[in-house]
Amino acid sequence: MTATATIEERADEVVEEFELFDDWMGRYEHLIEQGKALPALPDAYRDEAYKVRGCQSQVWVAAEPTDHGTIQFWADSDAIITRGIVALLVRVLNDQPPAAVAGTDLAFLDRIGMKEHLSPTRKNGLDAMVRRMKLYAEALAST
Amino acid sequence: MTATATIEERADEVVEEFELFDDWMGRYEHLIEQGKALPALPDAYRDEAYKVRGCQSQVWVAAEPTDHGTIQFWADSDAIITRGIVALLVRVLNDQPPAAVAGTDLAFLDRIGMKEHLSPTRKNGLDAMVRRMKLYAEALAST
Amino acid sequence: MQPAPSRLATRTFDLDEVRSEFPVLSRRIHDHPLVYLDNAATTQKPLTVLDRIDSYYRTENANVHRGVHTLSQEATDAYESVRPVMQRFLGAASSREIVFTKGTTEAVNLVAGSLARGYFKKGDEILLTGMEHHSNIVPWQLAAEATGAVVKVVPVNDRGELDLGAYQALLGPRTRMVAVVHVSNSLGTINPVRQMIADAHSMGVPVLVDGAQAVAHGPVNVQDLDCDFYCMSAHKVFGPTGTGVLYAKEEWLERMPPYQGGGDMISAVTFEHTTYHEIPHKFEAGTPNMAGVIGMGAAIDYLSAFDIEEIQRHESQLVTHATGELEELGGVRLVGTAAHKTAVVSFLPEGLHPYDVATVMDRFGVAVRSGHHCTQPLMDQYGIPGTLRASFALYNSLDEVDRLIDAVRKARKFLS
Amino acid sequence: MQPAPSRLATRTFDLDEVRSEFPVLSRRIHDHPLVYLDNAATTQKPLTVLDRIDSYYRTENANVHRGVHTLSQEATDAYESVRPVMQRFLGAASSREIVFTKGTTEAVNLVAGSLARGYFKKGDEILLTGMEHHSNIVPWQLAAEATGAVVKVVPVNDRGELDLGAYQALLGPRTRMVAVVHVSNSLGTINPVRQMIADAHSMGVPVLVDGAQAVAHGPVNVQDLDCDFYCMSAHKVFGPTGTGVLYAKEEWLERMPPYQGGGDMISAVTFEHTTYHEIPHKFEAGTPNMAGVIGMGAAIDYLSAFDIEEIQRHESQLVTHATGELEELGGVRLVGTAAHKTAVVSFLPEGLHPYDVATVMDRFGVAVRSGHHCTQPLMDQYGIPGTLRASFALYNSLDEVDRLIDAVRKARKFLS
Ligand SMILES: Cc1ncc(COP(=O)(O)O)c(C=O)c1O
Ligand SMILES: Cc1ncc(COP(=O)(O)O)c(C=O)c1O
Repeated sequence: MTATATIEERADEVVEEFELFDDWMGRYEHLIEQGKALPALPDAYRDEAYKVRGCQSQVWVAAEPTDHGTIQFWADSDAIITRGIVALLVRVLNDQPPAAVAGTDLAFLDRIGMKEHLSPTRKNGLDAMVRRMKLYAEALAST
Repeated sequence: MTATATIEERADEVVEEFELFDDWMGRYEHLIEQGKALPALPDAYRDEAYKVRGCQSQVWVAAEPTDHGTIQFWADSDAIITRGIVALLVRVLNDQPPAAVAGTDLAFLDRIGMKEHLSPTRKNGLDAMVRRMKLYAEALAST
Repeated sequence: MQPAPSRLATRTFDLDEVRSEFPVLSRRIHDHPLVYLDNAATTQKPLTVLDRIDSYYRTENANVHRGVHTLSQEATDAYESVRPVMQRFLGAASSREIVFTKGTTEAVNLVAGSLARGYFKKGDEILLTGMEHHSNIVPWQLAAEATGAVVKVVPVNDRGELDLGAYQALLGPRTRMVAVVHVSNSLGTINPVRQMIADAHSMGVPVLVDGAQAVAHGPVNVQDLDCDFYCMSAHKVFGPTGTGVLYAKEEWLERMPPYQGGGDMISAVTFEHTTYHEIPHKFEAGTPNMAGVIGMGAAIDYLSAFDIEEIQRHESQLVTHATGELEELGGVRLVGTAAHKTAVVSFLPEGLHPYDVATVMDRFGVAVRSGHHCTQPLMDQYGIPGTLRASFALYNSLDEVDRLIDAVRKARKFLS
Repeated sequence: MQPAPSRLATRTFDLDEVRSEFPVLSRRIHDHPLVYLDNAATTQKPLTVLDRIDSYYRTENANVHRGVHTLSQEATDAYESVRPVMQRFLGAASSREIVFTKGTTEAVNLVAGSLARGYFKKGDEILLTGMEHHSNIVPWQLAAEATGAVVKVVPVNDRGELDLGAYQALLGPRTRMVAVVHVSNSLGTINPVRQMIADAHSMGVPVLVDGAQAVAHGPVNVQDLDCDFYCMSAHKVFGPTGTGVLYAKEEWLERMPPYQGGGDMISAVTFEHTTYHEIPHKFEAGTPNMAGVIGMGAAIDYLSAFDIEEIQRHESQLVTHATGELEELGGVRLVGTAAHKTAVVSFLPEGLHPYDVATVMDRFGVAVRSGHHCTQPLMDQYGIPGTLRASFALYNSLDEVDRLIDAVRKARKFLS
């Protein structure tokens, strides 16, 4: 993962990785691995204010502007599949310009067969997390 | 119509009359004729207190105890088919002992193909009228 | 700016073909083919709707919104996919503005009930019209009773049109809500709701439009109308029973307190404090009518395949023919002769009672509605016990109108 | 006096035959045959129900209660004939005590909403239990908010049983209502509602029983229980979505003000004064879910054909087998181990999250529910994010329980 790659480039990278697996087991294992590699959420963010409550699993998400004009995301989840998706989102959206984050469509999750986890009706907090990420980005983009 | 006949006898008489007709037109014509022959509702009873309000048609019904221990019914309706049924009911139930009125099932209307008019869901006031007739009868039977 | 068209015509209107798609139309009643002219009460359902309901239950049925398993996801997707369908059909700005309800009645109750929790104050005025359906009267009476608000009524003239001057005069500083029927179910009058909404808005007053009778007969665009609330029932637009839509502007839904409480409408519950889900789910408590909503989607797809103007032309032919023939008969009072009207013909042969006439017409297989059509105040005003109402839908034919007229003629002969 | 039995067994229970009557059971999910164990969320529908709905729309559909024409009469008869069916099914004294609603949630809201209009006063206490479904919590919170009443909660012990001593202690002079779930949806606990009702009545307090999870799994007799209100959903007892029943004692229905206003629930409307229809119609505003109610009747007929005790024996085999196998697996926490319980097994493999487990189990075709099951307060008490819940219905088999256990084993292996 190259820090300078665009969202699309990173998303393509993710898709290529997942294409190596030809069954759901491999894909989910890889997803869970991604979750394990997710940088730990700073303790200050493990707080109600950063929590998105879902029926099914909880998600925490926080954002910081970097000094080179991009956004640094922090996130976590209590369910490991959800954390895997969280990790993919962070991997793809981290350190990107706010406008790019605000405008992205995250279609790559569809291409790796994980789109359904993003559905609001899954109530795993992921869709609300994405909305928060975009809100942070919009706020930063407009300043 | 013999004053001393029982409810069942009078009902059978009605059924026999209607059996003379082999189409609905004849039966309905005869029904409407019955309505025309219904004794006029005394003016004192053409009043809100004696009215049963239906979506479809209105019915008035009143009762008086006779000096020989039976009930005299008065009734009317603004729709002529409803009035026909009203007339049949009065004809069968008039001048009968309260207990007999309270306990009758009016199945004869089924035998002449007019049962559906008595359905509460017809909202023509007839079902409520029958309930009132029985209430009057029960009140008199228990005294 | 003209909003994008909400319907896409892909089918040419062919009456015989359309009729063949509605199984009930081949029924016989008292040895006559059924002539179903009670469409304002409820419409019949095309095969596509029946098939959709059936296939939902056969292959997809599961509870929505909560499950991780495939069946629940599929059911949720099928259910939620109807929201954008209804959004497009009504021309709403967002699918978040589409609340699924039991029907029009519940939609009005939802708004009136929710606004009774804090919005209406003692002395506030709720403005209705003299041609409202009971479903757009009683909920407001209940809300008024609960809050001390009062109900005011815009008068209707003898042709069955609203008195717009009186309306404007009644709109005052105490007016807090206008509720008006888009198309009258007993008269067919199309009310000038666009103008009425503009008038109300100029006084800062929100408007609820009862669209129960409108949606099957002409294009509706809530953004264009600029109404705050719009209510409809699926069963009156070729869809299943037990479902409908409340459209409400997002700002209203955000602002209104929930109406019913239960599963699916909350985000977190403790015994001390409950936080509600986002709109529109905040207003959808409990397991929804999944099959109903999905069937409603199929009904809207069915209708939207036609050019609505073609349907309007067809229905207006039916109305014109029926009206002309009834006038021809003589001795028939037409009730509701507004300049703008839709697929309803309400009438009463002089000296006869609607109950008697409808009973005899049924013997000839002709199904019309008789009675006050849940608009009792209007019948009281006209001094009649009710009317006979023939109400048309896209599948009715000119032949059926002839059968209607014939049945009226025969009933009158029989009853006189 | 023992009330007459509400069900008549005419069919021997044959699992294969029963399974063949539920089309959805032959679905495949991710290349495995579906194992549907989410019956507490919603049940599947037998062919007789699907056929009844279909034939209603194909041959009888019309609006009920208002029409004189044959179709409307037939629809009304079909619709109203379900009232005595539900009366017998629930053991009510009269069909006037059967109100058709959207489902359990609406039934509870109807009671809470109506009683908020005059019955509850500031400081009154509404007694719930710690294992209520959100649908039996939030409506009471809304009523409390509107009236100044307060909600009190009967505690639940670690096995998932109510603390009856605490219940009796909580019943006090300010208690105005007890609302309790008959069978818990997240734990399967069968609550001692008969005793609780007797206790409440001895203090003059009415009781509402949420029977959503009870009716598919055992005989219910409201007269025998002597409850004041009983609520159920058709979709949880093999019937269609969007309909259910509120049973209420006649005296309560007479006394309660209407909940929603509209067509069909009024007897006379003027703008000054509206008089309501007789019970139960006073509580059924608007066009009802005709197809839904008629389908519910078919569902109850379907279920009533069996000896309910045979079904109970079958389901209890499933529960015993599942529980035993889960204990055998080791490292699985069973949530809800009440002495009296019905067809629900709630569990959580230690160290795993229910969302993850359910997601992987779905890959093996096994549909269980994960999450807090709309009983968040209970999960908070147990300090868990939720559980996995396998809930059974009469069509589930011991083989399917084996597939459940196998999927749990595989999911655990995969996730650890
Ligand atoms: C115990 C219990 N009560 C109430 C409900 C609410 O039922 P419905 O969603 O059908 O209104 C449910 C089911 O969701 C339940 O399990
Ligand atoms: C104008 C109008 N408003 C409201 C309603 C109520 O609709 P529903 O009974 O489907 O709730 C109807 C139909 O009955 C209607 O015609």
